[in-house]
Amino acid sequence: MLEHYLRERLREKGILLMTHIVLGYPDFETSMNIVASMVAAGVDMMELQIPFSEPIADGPVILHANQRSLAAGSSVRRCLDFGREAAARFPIPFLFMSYYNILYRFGVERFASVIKDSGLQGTIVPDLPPEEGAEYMQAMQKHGLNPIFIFSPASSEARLAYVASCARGFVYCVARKGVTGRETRFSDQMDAYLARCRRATNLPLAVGFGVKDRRDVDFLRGRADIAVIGSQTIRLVDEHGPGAVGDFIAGLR
Amino acid sequence: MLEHYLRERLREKGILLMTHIVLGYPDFETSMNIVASMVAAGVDMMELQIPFSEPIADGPVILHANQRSLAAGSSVRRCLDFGREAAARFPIPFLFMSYYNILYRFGVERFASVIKDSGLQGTIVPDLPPEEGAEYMQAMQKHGLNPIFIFSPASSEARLAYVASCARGFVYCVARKGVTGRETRFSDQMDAYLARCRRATNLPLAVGFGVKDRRDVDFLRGRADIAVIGSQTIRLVDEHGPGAVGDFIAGLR
Amino acid sequence: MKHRGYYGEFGGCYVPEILTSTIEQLDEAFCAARSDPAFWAEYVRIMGEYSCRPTPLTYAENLTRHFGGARIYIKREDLNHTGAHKANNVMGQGLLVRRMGKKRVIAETGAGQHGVATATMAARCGFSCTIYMGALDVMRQRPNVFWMERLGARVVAVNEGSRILKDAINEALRDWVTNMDDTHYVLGTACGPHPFPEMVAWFQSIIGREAREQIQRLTGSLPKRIYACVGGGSNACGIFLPFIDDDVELVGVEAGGRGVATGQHASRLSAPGAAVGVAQGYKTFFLQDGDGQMRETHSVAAGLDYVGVSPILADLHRQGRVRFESATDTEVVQALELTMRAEGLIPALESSHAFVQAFKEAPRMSPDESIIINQSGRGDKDIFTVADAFQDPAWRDFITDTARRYANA
Amino acid sequence: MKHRGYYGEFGGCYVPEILTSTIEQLDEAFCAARSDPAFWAEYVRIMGEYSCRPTPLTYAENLTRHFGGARIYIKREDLNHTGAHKANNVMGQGLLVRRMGKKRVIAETGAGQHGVATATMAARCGFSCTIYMGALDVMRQRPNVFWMERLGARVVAVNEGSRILKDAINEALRDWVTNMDDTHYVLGTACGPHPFPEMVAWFQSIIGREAREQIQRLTGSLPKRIYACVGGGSNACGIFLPFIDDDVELVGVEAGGRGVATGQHASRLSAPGAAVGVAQGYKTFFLQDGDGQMRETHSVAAGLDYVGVSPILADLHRQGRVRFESATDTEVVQALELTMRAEGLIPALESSHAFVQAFKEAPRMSPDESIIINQSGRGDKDIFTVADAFQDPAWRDFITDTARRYANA
Ligand SMILES: Cc1ncc(COP(=O)(O)O)c(C=O)c1O
Ligand SMILES: Cc1ncc(COP(=O)(O)O)c(C=O)c1O
Repeated sequence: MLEHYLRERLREKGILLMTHIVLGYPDFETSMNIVASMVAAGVDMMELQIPFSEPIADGPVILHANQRSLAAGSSVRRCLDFGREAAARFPIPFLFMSYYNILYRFGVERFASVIKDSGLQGTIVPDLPPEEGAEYMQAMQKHGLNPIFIFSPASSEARLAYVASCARGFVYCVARKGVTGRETRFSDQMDAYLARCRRATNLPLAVGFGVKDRRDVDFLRGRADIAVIGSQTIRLVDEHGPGAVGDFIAGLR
Repeated sequence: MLEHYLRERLREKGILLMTHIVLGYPDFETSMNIVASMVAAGVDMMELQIPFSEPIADGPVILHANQRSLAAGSSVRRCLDFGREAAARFPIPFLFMSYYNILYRFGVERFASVIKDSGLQGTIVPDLPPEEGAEYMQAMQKHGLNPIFIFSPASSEARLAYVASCARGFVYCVARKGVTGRETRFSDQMDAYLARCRRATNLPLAVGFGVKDRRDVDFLRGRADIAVIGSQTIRLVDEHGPGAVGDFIAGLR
Repeated sequence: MKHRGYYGEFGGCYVPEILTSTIEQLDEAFCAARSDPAFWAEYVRIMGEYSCRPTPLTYAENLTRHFGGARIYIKREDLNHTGAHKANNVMGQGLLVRRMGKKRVIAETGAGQHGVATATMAARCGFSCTIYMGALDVMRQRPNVFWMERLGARVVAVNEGSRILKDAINEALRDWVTNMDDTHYVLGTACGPHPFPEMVAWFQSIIGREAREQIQRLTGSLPKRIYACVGGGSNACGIFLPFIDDDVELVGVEAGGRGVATGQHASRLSAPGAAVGVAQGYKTFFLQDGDGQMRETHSVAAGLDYVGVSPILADLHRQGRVRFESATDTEVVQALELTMRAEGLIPALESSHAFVQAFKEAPRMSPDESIIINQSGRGDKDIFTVADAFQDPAWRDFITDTARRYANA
Repeated sequence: MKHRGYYGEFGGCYVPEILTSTIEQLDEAFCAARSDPAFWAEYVRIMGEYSCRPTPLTYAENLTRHFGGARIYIKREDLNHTGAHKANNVMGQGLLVRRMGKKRVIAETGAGQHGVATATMAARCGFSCTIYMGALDVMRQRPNVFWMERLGARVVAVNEGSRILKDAINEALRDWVTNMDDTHYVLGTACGPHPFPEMVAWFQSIIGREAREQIQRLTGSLPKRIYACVGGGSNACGIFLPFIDDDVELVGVEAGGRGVATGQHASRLSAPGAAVGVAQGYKTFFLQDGDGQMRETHSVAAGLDYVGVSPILADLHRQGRVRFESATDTEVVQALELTMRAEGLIPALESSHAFVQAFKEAPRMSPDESIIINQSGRGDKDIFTVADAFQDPAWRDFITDTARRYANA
């Protein structure tokens, strides 16, 4: 079980790292190399984004990666195969991340069944609030998968409690308003927010949106359980090639 | 008296010729040469047009002559001087033709006084119907000048009678609708119109608008008293120079 | 014709003899229509069902706050079908044309608004239509030319004279004297020979009649002042005349162009350059030289770029009943900019002249007083002129790219 | 939120968690406004005083005669301030923004009409304003971009995705999730997450409420059919919904583009290419591939060039209550041409889609029956597109000369 795995790992490390890549960007072979480097550098968990043409929650970096991957011809089928292969080759948990339409078109139940069968642990669907997710949650539950839900700084206590009641595995706390990839100020305000998150659930807390270097990770240590590195690794690959990823990850903690 | 002069001349010739020039087009010297050739060729009377910037009753040929004359700097004063010189040099009657604003700005009474003094016989003002012409008619009468009014094919019998009652010297019958310079069909219809004009007044009748060659003049012989040649001589000067005017006029009758 | 349309010493009917009977027929049709209450009712109905009359009187809350003086109300002639008050006159004359049984209409146009309105009326009424437009105006109001042609009108660019509004009027008159049997000349402003000034002012008086009722409903009283731009004078007559017997100050704003001192303007009543004269069929103040030749005029607004002015207004000027002011091109663009940003309204460059003067005076008035500005039209048509005035680089790039695309096509 | 805005299986509220409270606040403000009769009265008053509501219902006598069938009536949303029905929605949301105390608005726009309307509302209400517009639409609707900027809005050309309407919506959503505290997203059509479809349709229902009263007053009975073009579906919802319980056939017309067989179109309900999906915050029929990726769409009308469609209409489609048809680019230009010449009306290219289908059906109907076409906007904004469609040589010359003048300046 994902939650159990995370707690075990947390006992060894002060904070865990989850990284994010867009499948098929710049191509599937490179994607697999990046996964390999990340795992080798000690990443604890990975989000594999199945590209979507309308990624409303993503900022320019991930948005372009989505578009480039699609333009290069990546398909949902190819992404699922990639997930299966990654889960088979590497010893860390993998999650799919995508927008709801990808699951919906594929068939939500079928999607859950396929990823379970492929050895993945769950999914993050940023445009699917729990209210709209009855079918999704049922399918995830049936297949023993983790529907990762999201806390936001704008959520009321009641809302945090409601989202927490639907969450499994861990909760993804977005660090701030806005889309992925922009700067985040990890400050006192964040402290109060994370304390509210902590009060709302016993599940491990992942924090994402704008985490980009060791200082950010250090800030999160003790306040959250998982630091999520998204756009920053894509930028790194864009600028310095996939080879740079290993050192970067290794230096974060 | 103009009417008397015309009747005298008519006794000798079957039909009289009146020609029209735009003063200062292409320049005043040429204008005077054209007058000389016309008189030499036997023209019986001449209209000297003082150019105006808004000649609404004139078609393209005369319109452009107006504009070019003004552009070359001709003034009302210069035109009046020209009339004085022409009247002094040549033994035929001269009329000024212009639009009412020229007279109005100059002062109608003063205008009449000046042209009388210069030896001209009257004026044609195509945008001044008798209803608007009280001051004008009074000034003309005072100075023994002829206000030439206009009959049109659209005028009712009552209208012809009213216009006739204001007319002195002769009446100018426009041959058709439209502005100067376009083709006119001298046909049976014209016959009826001229007969109506004849019934409306005892004054000599001049016919203008579109008279351009001997055939047209022949048609008018017996039906009217004066054939008016306007745009056609300007065209001739434009195409063949002022020298061509004499032969053209001589060949009309 | 019982009377010849004099307003004091101004007006009259100075037309070539050939037009006499046509004008008489028009005058008769007009008089009959005016004395028939059913005609006005039919006119109001059509303006309600085809255009959107009554047009609103909009309270300009932000401008009022900005200037901190009089309460500013804007009469929204820009909302008329085809985008200006010109629609009123044109639909009214269209009804008369039907009564007279004619089948063809002609018109002059400066800003192109009257041309578009006439072409529209002709399409709707099934008349054939020719529009005369100075070649210079064809250039500066190209979008309107495009729509006139699409509406089925023939647009003739007039290359005579100064190639602007007055020259278009001359050409239209030349057409009319040729084709008056089946053709009506839809004159676009309260100028020209009688009965045009009276007739156009009558149709346009729908503006003032509405505004009078609206301002009383909204404020409980009459306005202190009313501002209207003055080209030929039709929108000004339209909003002024229904207030003529009231204690309301009426302010006409003419085109000050590059400044009246430069001579490049079209201010006939608010500046000393003009003199009484007779042209284009009527007597009024014209910008002319000592010989009586018409002068060149200039305005950023094609629709105000005219040498003459309504004889009705010339008379009201002489009586002191209407005050005349002028606004320069530069002031006009500034007033337009402010009005867009403050109220989300885009007055035509013509109309913006009225805004300039109102903006000068409003601050010195009391918040208890209200004023009305007549927004005679909308500024969409002016996009090429306004883009140039703002020196908009994106617009230039767009035009350049479009031209390149055409070149490669 | 009591309910999440489902119409049958369509609609919902699929937004990132960060927006949840913002949307809840909006929903509350909307519900409060809707249950407060004073709010609607205030809305109607503003639309009467700032725009020109009620807009007329014009009897198209010439088109009726031309087709010899049903009596054709045209609802004149083109006469709204800013030139389209978009003004209704925007002024309504502006009132809500005031209630919520926000100071900034953002919007997407396709044809630019919604952008101009929003920029106008923002100027009038004193909000700061950013408009997102696909880079392709920025090119084809340049005049509207120009006016948005002059009205004080920042226009952001979106170079993502297909660079059209849907991409502008994505960018607007990205802005919103960043700035929702002080910013309201003025969605321009009856799409997007709940409560937008319901709210936009409610504001736009002013069209149908007026039309229902007008047609009964003019003809004594209800129309047989009503035609509206369908981009996102707001003008269609606006005119259809007040007739939903009546025996009136409702016909939505989508963009057929180069023909639905070519794949280059935006027909989501009238052609088999679309499937149910979830994007841009709601569930409806989208033009998408088997994986759920949105397809490229095409229409000569920027405002119809959209992958999704109102969930309200998707449901009415499934119920069989509204019939959907499509019109090709070519048919649209022909219908536009005919309408200009016959009635002097210039429908927007979007609106012309509704005319196409009405023209196909009117001849087969009886003169006892009447139909209403919703003329959602005016075509002035389309001058560059229409000039190209007509291959107008004078327009090309004019653009080329203007470009040359810019080059030499
Ligand atoms: C919008 C607008 N306002 C004003 C005018 C000036 O005409 P008038 O003085 O007759 O109202 C025009 C003329 O074209 C116009 O288009
Ligand atoms: C004039 C006009 N009509 C129709 C539409 C399509 O939108 P909707 O389907 O929401 O009415 C637009 C969109 O921009 C438009 O500008």
